[in-house]
Amino acid sequence: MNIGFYPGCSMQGSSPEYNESVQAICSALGISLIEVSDWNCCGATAAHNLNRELSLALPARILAHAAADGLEEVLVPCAACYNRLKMVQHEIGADRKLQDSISEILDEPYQGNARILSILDFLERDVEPLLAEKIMKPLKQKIACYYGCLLVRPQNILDAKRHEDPQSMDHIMQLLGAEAIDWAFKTECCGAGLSVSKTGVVAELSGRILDDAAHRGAKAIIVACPMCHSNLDMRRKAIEQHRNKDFDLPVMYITQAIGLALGIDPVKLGLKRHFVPVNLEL
Amino acid sequence: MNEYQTIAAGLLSSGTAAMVIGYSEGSAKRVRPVFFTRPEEASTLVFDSRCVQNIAVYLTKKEIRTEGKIAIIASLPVMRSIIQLASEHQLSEEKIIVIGITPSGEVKQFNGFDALDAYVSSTTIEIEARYREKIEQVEKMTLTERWNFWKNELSACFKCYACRAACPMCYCTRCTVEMNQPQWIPVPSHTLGNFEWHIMRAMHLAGRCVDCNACAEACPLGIPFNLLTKQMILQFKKDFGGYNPSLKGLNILSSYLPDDKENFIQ
Amino acid sequence: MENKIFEPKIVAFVCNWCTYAGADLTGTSRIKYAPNVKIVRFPCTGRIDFMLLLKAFGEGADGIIVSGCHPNDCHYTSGNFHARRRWISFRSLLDFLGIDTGRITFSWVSAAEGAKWAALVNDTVSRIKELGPYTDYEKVARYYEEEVNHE
Amino acid sequence: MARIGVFVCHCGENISATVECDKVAQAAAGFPGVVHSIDYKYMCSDPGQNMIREAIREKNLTGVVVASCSPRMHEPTFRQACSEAGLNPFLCEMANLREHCSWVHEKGEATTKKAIDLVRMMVEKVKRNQPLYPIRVPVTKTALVVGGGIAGIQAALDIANGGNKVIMVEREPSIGGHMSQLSETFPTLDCSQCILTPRMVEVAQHPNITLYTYAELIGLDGFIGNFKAKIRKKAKSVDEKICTGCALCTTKCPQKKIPSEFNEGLGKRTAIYVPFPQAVPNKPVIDKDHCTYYKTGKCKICEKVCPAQAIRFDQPDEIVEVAVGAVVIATGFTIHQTGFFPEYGYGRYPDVLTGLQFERLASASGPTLGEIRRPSDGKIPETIVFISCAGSRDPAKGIEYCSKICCMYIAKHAMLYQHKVHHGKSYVFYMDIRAGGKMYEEFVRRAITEDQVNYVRGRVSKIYERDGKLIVKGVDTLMGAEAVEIEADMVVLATAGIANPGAEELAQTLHVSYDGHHFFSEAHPKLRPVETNTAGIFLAGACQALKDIPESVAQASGAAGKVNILFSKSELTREPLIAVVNRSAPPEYSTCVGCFLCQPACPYQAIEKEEIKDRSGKVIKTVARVNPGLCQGCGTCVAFCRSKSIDIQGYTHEQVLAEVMAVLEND
Repeated sequence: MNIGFYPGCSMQGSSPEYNESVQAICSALGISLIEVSDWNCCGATAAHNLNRELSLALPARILAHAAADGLEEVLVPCAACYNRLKMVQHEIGADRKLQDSISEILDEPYQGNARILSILDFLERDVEPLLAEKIMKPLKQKIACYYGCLLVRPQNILDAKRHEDPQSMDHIMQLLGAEAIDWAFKTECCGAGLSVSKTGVVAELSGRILDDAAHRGAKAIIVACPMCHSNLDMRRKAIEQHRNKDFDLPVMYITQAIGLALGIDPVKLGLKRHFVPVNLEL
Repeated sequence: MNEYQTIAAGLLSSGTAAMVIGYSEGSAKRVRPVFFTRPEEASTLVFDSRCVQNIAVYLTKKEIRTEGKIAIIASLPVMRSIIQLASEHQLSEEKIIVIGITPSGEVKQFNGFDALDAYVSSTTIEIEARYREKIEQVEKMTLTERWNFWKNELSACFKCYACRAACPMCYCTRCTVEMNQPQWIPVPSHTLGNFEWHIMRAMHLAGRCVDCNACAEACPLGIPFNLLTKQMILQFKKDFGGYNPSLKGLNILSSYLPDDKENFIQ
Repeated sequence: MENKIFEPKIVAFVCNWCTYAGADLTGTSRIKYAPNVKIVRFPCTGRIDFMLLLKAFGEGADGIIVSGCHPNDCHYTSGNFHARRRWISFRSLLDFLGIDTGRITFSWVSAAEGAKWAALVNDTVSRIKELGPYTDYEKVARYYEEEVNHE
Repeated sequence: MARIGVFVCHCGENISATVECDKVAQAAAGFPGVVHSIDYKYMCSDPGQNMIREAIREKNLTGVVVASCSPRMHEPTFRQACSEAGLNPFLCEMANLREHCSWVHEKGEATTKKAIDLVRMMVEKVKRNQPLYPIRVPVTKTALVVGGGIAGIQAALDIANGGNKVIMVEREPSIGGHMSQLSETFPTLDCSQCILTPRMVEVAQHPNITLYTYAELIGLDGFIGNFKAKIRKKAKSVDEKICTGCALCTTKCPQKKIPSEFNEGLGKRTAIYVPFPQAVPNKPVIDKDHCTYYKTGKCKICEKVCPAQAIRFDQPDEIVEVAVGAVVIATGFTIHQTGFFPEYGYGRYPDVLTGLQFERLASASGPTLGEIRRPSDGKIPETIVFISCAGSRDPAKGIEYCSKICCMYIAKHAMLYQHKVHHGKSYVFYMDIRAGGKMYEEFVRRAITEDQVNYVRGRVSKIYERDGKLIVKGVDTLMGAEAVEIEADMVVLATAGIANPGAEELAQTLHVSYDGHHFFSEAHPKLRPVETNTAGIFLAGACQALKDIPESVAQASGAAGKVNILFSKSELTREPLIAVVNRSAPPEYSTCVGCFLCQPACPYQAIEKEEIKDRSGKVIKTVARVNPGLCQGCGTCVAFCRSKSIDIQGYTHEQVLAEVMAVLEND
């Protein structure tokens, strides 16, 4: 089966290391991804607050292109892009009138039936079964899996399992040899919505997450969302100042963690790009 | 004498049967039903593709009842009719001998219903391709086109009830069209009443019609109302897995499954 | 009279135990709905003869509602299951004859679903309003005569 | 000729506010066959009924139409009135102008017109009504009580003390139900078991009561007065007649780690067990799913130690069939477990408990002998949080309703905690405090003022565990929507009360209706709260809706009263609204041709074959006949009969067709 791939802006702008690690593990495991042709912005940041039509049309165009490319599934690693695409598919899919007006805007019939895969859907289904044989360097660390909000909410639309206490990353990390701690901040808000405008709020909210993870003995935080990553990693100084406390707690994408366990060169996984250096004993 | 003639003659001469019902040559190169009690008449029996009238219809007629057994020359639709009638408690096993002639021309004598039931169950009712095409043609029409098609066809009906008389399943002693308290179906043959009659007839044959086509053959105006029962047979195959006349099975409309599927009930 | 708004005539065939009681609950709850629908009470959907639907159309009904207990909830255990089979086959027969089954609403409304009853009636009324008066079927009583007169 | 009287009711203003009743009466006066038509403020009042009686006598009416409320409301009233005036009650029909017209439409021409149409419809129907006479059926004076909780116990004792026989079926090895699990009861704080156990013993010893524990109702056929119930008595693997109840076996059973249902998983039991010390009957059963012998084929220790040699490993399940005249359903309720709540940890924190678990902790017979201790480490909690409406009144959780009992038991729990842990701090998070009931509000006030329970009005958004404490994050809406965070040692969730698993199936077995939450439906929410829509089947207790002990007991006594009324006569009259296969003169005898395709369509096996014989005894014709004792009047056969040889009294072909015609007439 051909798995489509929608990178979105973060994978190319703020979080190239996420993209690098996705590509690295896919090529190591022999999974090929086909990029959606002529893709555009998903509208996650501004559009969906300001212009409903635009907010629906942008993801609809992406889905239409995926359909035109013959892709039945599209992997969307960025949690915000994933959330927008799923929401739009849900909103338009249930409403014939909306389908017509969107088709008019797109100037082509709305075709939005591609299955949208989050990074966790993808890893759970396509990567997990391959891992056991390929692990070269088990990650023998206590880690905290942090899911954030965009991968689980709204749970009825995303069909998230155990939305208050998701398990998919925990399972994968355990497979990699790590000990995933049971903690209470897996889906708490990191403050990403106010990441630019009110950094003080981010420092407080992200700070609580770091604090609880550190308190429970985690040696790293594993994430699957570029927003979570930038808040916990890039805003670390601000958080530490705000809480008047230092955290020795690197933040890694789940794909980077998998890459490390597969023995891929940390540079190729973009691990040198982080603000908080990743110096795990491997 | 050929095989079925010999069997018929034998049954009469041995006294096993008191009467034989079959077909013989009629006027204008047509066949007609024949009822005889003397063995020597067996040689007048014919059976060929012209024998489309369903002579099972006579088995429930009071006038035909005899003291002894009746042997009947039965095509596959006639055999199906006999099983369907038997499942509706209209025929008794001790009274009937079936001289069946299969579609391939094989002559099979059935002395009991169980054997006949087994044979009938081994066949399935298939709608002929020419009718399937016609049904598809009607189905492809728009609703209005369909309505106009049937309006034109059914407006011709003048309620001679030949269709009813030809059908072995229409054995009720008082048909609902003859009911006048209340008057379900208007007496005059205007199109509305004709619709009601043919809809009712189709519904009453639901799960019972053996697709012998005798009704349509009997219609002096050639109205294609047989498409209604044929379409229903096709539809039942889709909706309920179809049916076959049988002594064991239940009628489609007097039975149900808790998880019958539909997509229109809100 | 021509400029009068079309108010469809709708007959509802409902069972006594679920939908009739559900419609009672609509009343007790004072939920408003369109007055076009008149209810004929039956003991059970199993009792509803398909001929009655034909008679209703023949007599000038623009729409019909048939409603009873949800599957498994029949007061008589299985009357509604029998009715369901009857409607599945009857509906496809009508459709094959070119009779608009869109004018018949089939539904399950329980004794607890007063609001659903109101919504069902309103939906049916507005759908039938869109379809317009149903004269085709009623008119065929005179069709042959008209044909003759025409010639 | 028909002489019909029409009586249009205003129902105070219930009808007349939107329907012009005088116009309806005037219009009806013009209907063919109507000889008398009036409107009046309250037809159901004595003067109203008198008008009907007088009109019947004076105008020699052959039929009556009362245009008022739903026939489900007052049909018996008006039929009775007609009967008193000498008119067969089945010649009276009702047009539903209130529920189906005045209450659901705005005032206007269309509404009055609809009312007129509804009256015309019933006039045309009643013209075709035939006088009918009630069917008499015998009554089996034994009641079946399903469920042995406090509601079932009360119902059984009341019926039995009324002199009638009772068969009680209980699913568990002992009767007692949830009440036997409770520590103390509100608002008196008397000990639950102390008041319950004497009743349990009375049930066991009552000469009129047969008790089947560890048994389930698996089938019910028949009708009021004449049911046949099929009961599966699950094999107890113990011969009850021999067992002395010494319980030696339960002390020797090697399987000792089975979570005790009675203790809500907080204690353990053995595989051969008595659920609790005061159980009735106080004899053990073997739980086959956990027994070593049933699982591995080896062990039989209980058999070896039993001094009475009462163990029977080969005992089979037994199916008993009993004839009963009435059924009381008292199957109770259950509650959501803590695992239902994602935001409260999916049940993974051992010190987050349900209300019932807390009852067991507080109970002197419980796993901690009445001391409030944490299941995780056995420590006495210094801070405890109670959360009401856990799931209840929360459409997002699929439960819109109020569970009704929680406000009170939470106040009780908090009080019990304060009485046992004097220095402890207790908090209650609530949405509203619903304390309607005798001494209930006073009880809650006592908790707040005397026992210093901290009531916080707000919801809890999350509970998580940190360093052995449960962090409860909520909001105090009375303190400016301030976020509140409490470090608790124990949290008790007043989880929503829900219908028992299997309630839906049971309802289908019993042919009673149930609501969207699988609680059984009463026949009328106000006026027939203990009856179901199926005659002869009654409801008691929380299986109908959540209720507390006094309400359950009251309803149970109500149901028992209904049963005893039913049993007060040896014969019962039933409405003759049943199917009939026509009969006519010879030589036809009936238009029925005897195809018997109606037989499988009948849900009650009421269609029989009748052989019509000549004088010499020779069968001329076999036709269908409806057994009037079995027919329930659904009419499925009527719609199915091709020759329309079956008709149903009260809903005949003529009647319903006339209704349809009338409703569509002259527009």
